[in-house]
Amino acid sequence: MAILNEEQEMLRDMAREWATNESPVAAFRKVRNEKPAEGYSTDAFATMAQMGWTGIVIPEEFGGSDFGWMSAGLVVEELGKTLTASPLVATTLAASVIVLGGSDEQKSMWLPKLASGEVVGTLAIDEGPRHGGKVTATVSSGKLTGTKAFVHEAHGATLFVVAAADGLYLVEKGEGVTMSDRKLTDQRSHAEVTFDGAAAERLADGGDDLLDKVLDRARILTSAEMLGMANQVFDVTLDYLKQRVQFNQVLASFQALQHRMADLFADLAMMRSAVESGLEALDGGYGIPRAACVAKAEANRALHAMSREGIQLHGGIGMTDEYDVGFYLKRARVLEASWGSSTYLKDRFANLAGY
Amino acid sequence: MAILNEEQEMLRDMAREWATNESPVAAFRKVRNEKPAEGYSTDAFATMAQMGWTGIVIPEEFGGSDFGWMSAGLVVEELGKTLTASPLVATTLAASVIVLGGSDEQKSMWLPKLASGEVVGTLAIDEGPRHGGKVTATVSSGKLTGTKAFVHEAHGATLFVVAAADGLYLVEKGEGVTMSDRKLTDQRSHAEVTFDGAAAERLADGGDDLLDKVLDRARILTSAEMLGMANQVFDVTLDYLKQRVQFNQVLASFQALQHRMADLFADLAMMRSAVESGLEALDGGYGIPRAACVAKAEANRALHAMSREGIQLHGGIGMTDEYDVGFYLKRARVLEASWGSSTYLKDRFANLAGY
Amino acid sequence: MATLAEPREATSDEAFREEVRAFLADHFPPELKGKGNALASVEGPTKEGPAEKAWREAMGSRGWGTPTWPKEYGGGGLSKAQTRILQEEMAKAGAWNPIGGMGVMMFGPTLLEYGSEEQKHEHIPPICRGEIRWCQGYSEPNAGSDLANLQTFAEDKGDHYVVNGQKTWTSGGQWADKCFAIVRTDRSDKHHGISFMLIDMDAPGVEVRPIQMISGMSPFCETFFTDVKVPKKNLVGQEGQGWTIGKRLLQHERTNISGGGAAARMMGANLSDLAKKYLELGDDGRIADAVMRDRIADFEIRWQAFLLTAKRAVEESKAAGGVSEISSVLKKLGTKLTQERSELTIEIMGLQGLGWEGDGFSESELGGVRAWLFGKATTIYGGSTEIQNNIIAKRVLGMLDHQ
Amino acid sequence: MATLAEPREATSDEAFREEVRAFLADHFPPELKGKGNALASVEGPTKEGPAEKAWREAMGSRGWGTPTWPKEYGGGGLSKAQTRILQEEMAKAGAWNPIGGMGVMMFGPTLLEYGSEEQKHEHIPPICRGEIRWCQGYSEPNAGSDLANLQTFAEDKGDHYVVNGQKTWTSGGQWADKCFAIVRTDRSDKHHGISFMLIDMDAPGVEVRPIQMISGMSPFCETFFTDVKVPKKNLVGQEGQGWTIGKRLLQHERTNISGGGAAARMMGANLSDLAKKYLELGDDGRIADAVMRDRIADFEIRWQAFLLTAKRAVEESKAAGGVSEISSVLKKLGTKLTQERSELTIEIMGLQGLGWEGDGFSESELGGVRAWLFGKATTIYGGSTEIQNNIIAKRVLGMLDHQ
Repeated sequence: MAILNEEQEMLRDMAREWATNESPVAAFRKVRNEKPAEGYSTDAFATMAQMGWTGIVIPEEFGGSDFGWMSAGLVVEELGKTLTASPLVATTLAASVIVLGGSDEQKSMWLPKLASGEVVGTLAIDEGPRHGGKVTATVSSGKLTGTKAFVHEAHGATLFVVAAADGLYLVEKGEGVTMSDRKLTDQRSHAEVTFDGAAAERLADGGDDLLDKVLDRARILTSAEMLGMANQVFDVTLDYLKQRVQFNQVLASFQALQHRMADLFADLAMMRSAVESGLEALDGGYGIPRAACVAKAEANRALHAMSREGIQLHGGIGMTDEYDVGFYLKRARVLEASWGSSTYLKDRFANLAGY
Repeated sequence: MAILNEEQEMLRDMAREWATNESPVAAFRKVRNEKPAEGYSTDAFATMAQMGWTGIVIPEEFGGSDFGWMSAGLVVEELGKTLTASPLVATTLAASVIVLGGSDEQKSMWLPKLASGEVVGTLAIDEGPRHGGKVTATVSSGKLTGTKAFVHEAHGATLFVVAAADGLYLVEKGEGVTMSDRKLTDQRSHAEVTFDGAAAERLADGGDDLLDKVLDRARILTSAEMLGMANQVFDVTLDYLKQRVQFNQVLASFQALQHRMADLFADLAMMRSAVESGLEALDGGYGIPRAACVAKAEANRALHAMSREGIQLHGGIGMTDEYDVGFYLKRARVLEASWGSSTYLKDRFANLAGY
Repeated sequence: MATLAEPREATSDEAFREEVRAFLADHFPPELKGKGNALASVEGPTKEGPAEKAWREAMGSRGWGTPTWPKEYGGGGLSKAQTRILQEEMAKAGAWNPIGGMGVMMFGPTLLEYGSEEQKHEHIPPICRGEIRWCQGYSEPNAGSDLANLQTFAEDKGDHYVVNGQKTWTSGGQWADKCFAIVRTDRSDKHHGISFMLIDMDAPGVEVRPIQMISGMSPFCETFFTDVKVPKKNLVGQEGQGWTIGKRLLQHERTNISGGGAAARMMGANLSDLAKKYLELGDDGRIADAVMRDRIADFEIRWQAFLLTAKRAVEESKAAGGVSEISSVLKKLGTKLTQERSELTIEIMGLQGLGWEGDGFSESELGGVRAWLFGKATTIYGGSTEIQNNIIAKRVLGMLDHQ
Repeated sequence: MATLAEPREATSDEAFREEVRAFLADHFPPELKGKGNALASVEGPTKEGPAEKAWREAMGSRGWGTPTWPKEYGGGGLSKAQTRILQEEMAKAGAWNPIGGMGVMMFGPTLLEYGSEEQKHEHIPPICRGEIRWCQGYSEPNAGSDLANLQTFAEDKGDHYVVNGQKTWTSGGQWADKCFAIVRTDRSDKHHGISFMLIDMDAPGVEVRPIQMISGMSPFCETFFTDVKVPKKNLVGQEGQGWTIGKRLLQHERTNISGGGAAARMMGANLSDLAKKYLELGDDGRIADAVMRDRIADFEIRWQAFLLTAKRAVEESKAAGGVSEISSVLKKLGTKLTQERSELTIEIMGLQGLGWEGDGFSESELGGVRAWLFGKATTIYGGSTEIQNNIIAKRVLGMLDHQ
């Protein structure tokens, strides 16, 4: 655990308390079963916005708290533990693009609404099922045309940050924007979004590498969610092993399982270091691209192993829908594939390191 | 274990008995310490030749027994168990090239001498430290020029099968052939061999893919040696775990170690299937290229893991020169790198399978 | 690999081959070509149309769905060579075996070995004709991997038992006609107090509740027995012999789960073909992503080695007689590799490989996700991988626990 | 990674920085630039030339080889900030610390915590000056990972003990002046019967026999004690406290072995640089073998995550006070990764990376092979990985053994 300041500790404790009491996995299960149009509980999200979580990376002058990325990561990690369905990550990323690349007007226009939760934003970047393909969407005379695949939290979003061949654009939900559900195994909101001459405004002030900067942030913040998930599966599994009796002994007393848990514990230690270092890099403003690769690659690795072992160590009951552990497995694979598979990230890391 | 015929069973039992009684690891240790010029005990090799092992893949008309590759593999496997230092693999491979690609005169000239052990042959193919690089040696007017890296059993060989850009050639030790020691960690015979206008005779009857055919044989027969080694390390390690007491219990009773041994046992089962299937493919004459990739890739994988775990499970004493287990680790890495690393073999397998 | 795929022509028995061809021409409905459903035994009740029914009856009446079983109990009575011919000709015709399920894979072979003459005559023929579905009553809430801990009790009432207790993970329990179960007949002896008996699923007091799985399917049930009467003729073997018989049956189960059998059929398209469909190819037709290509080759090589191991196990057990203890190795390896394959598939397809329902996904993509999730169970049921490791270490390698 | 490599300038203490610069200019012989030998403690006795000797004495007289140790015992008495400045300036000048070995890494910190005033005044100053080599007398033939089983016995003879027994894996025993050992003083209590004492290696009755290792080196010894007299003043702490003191020392050892310390220095050239030297490069300067490139990146990402974990452990243990139990995690990870790196190196270099001696191999190639082999010990000594796993499972995770 990184050394936190008082403000950060308070924020984390608040998030932990809220997630535990108000948004346990049962809340996600309810969302899954009741299928609200947005893919999440709007009441819950409104509460999150009231607590200020939607404004953590937004400057104070635009209605945010500017607590920084470590703070955002702490909240996202806690919500990851209980699989809270919300567009917090998506809208935080959308806000960060405007912070980085928006004009003064764009900032004044959108950031206060994103900070207050009035507007929900999301990224619409990839055009295929694997991250990192070509961007072919085009803009002419302020009209954007193109199709974006598997847009996270598309159903609740009213503002899309869209990658076109010549840069990033803001597009509001409305005319020229249609979507088609893409229901994935994690049962969260995903859709293919088609822009057919939709009104688009360029984010011109972020430099040529604005897209890269946004993706680094997406990788790091996503890895924070994965960190929460992995730790939760570990804790739940450890508890289960300590309770479940087989051959007249608690499972936790079997050495083969002890050593596997020790391996996973070590994996999780590396994952935490990598993710926290990514968040620190964002706040410090140095070494971000490589830190983002390390954070997401380690998150992919550790959560992959942990979500698989979580099922295996729970045995048969872990395979039932009644138990929560399967939800983590399903969400894990969706996040692993988002913003860069491990292979993609290793390639990028090697490029950055010059080999 | 493949289903063997009576002849094969006798051969294997004979090899096992001889290796155990006449050529235990202590014999290799002696060779290592006394450093004979050839890199092996010529007396021991003479005995092996007398027992007919040098002629197993040579037709009867040329003085061999023509027992086939499965039989050759059985002997090599047994000798691998005790790390017997000998040029049996090298000379068998050299003989097989002549069987496949030699003219009638070349066969009559060399095969009887190779079968009797009078001549020791070896392959001189690669020109760099990693298998699969370019072959640049050239022949003009029957004189071969080029340098071959890390030639196995070079010190005892009097006949070299040399790859040149336009095919394979036979070169006798003598004028124009010089060598420079390349002492590797396995303490067996390896040398860089330089051919400087050495008299060379082309092996013209084997077809354009003669080199590929030879390399497939090299991969499969080498994997048989590795099979013997891996099984021996497994057996020795299992025995050790059953004896060694820690915390008042034999190590074999610790579940974490039990499960690791079960994993290794399964690895070894796959390795055996792959290696035996390679030998069967050679005898059957079908599907050889892919079978060779599978055999060597599985041998690389399983022996790599087994040789590492052998040391770890022996604990401190496994690290001492006095114990044999370290010898297997050293030889393992040399064989893994010979005739194709796993990465090379996977690439080849994918090429053969058309993807 | 040629050593596996190369068809070997039988040199004799051409007459039998002709017979098979004629039979297939007469009875196999061409519209059923390639439509065999390997998942039928777990996915749900067989939905038979008239063509399927006719085909099942034709095969059943010959006993060719269980080709090597004795003719006197309704099996085919074929030799190994004839069975191979039958399979070859069926493959050529695109025909599939309509007779399957746990009766064929597990219960039948066990009953043939341990059952009385009466029992064999009563139960084997309907299995051979594919008329009766069996389910397995083994696991209990506190006796999963640790079967010897089972609590379901059968009280001796003279000419019958009265069974009380709860089973779980009853595969296809909601569609089964009968259940082969291990139950406790003596509480004083953990292993020798267990008996193997056959219970009608429609007997009064049997209640079945499907369990929803993470894959969204409900192939298993909880099964409750409340004062269920089981006639004594339904005891297989002797009282107290249930542990021995039950373990024997598990060896058959293991061999089937390992992947040499059902798993291989469930795997669908070849992994490299799938990759060529979903990934970019270079000008030379190779998969452009060299790292993914390497991982696919890595998998395919190990899968090859596994299939060779399964083949070797069959040959060796034939030589040694009966199912060998290598079944634990096969189960462990086959399930692990099948799971790896599913994970690789998802990685190859990206988010397209994680579709749950609705638009934008093909049937095979949606099926792949379910198979991936369902496959996580294969290392748990039929004796978990941990249990197989214990068996290998203790029984095969002689590594004994703390004394 | 910037978070690790970014030098942070101290904003104060410029005067101290000047002092260091002046000292280095005056005392560090330029011909020794970059010649520090991290393997000295295991490879053999320090072969000191006059320049090395002068440099050691200069550092030793300031106490800067042990910069944070108290000044009254000969340490540098520097603050953390000053220590960082010292290290920065030494790095700039290519200077290295000539004072090291087990006295600095393990014994010194332990004695500073548990020793009496007399003991500290006697033993710490020669360590600070690099005059005395210490070795570790812990393992015995039947007490390796299971240290509590040790048999070497110290009999109380009033003002001294008489020690009999055998130690093994005594690192550098053949070159050491003194040995810190755990010995049994009471046979009736496994853990509380152990004491921690200091033994002169030239005392009568001490015999040392080097053990040849698979790497060809002999950095360890068997050490035999036959009626060796040890004065009572050489008992550290109380009789029976040896287990506590000895375990504390192991925490220091673990932190050092884990790779955050010595291992990182032993690793030599950056792995990707090595690969660029030995492997073919594409026109774009990238490693042409995409699979190997992927594996190198895979390793480097994990190594990065490990270094970040080591850094985090330091910060957290600072916050919590003292060495934390995460030392087991670091030891386990660091040694594993260092071994993986060696294996990758060999694969990158092919047979050129497996040279044993003689022509055709550079010194660094030959050194790499020895380091690969020697490195196999790191998961065994200092508490094997298996022992670390036990510690993590039981002490950190609370997974208790069968009760």
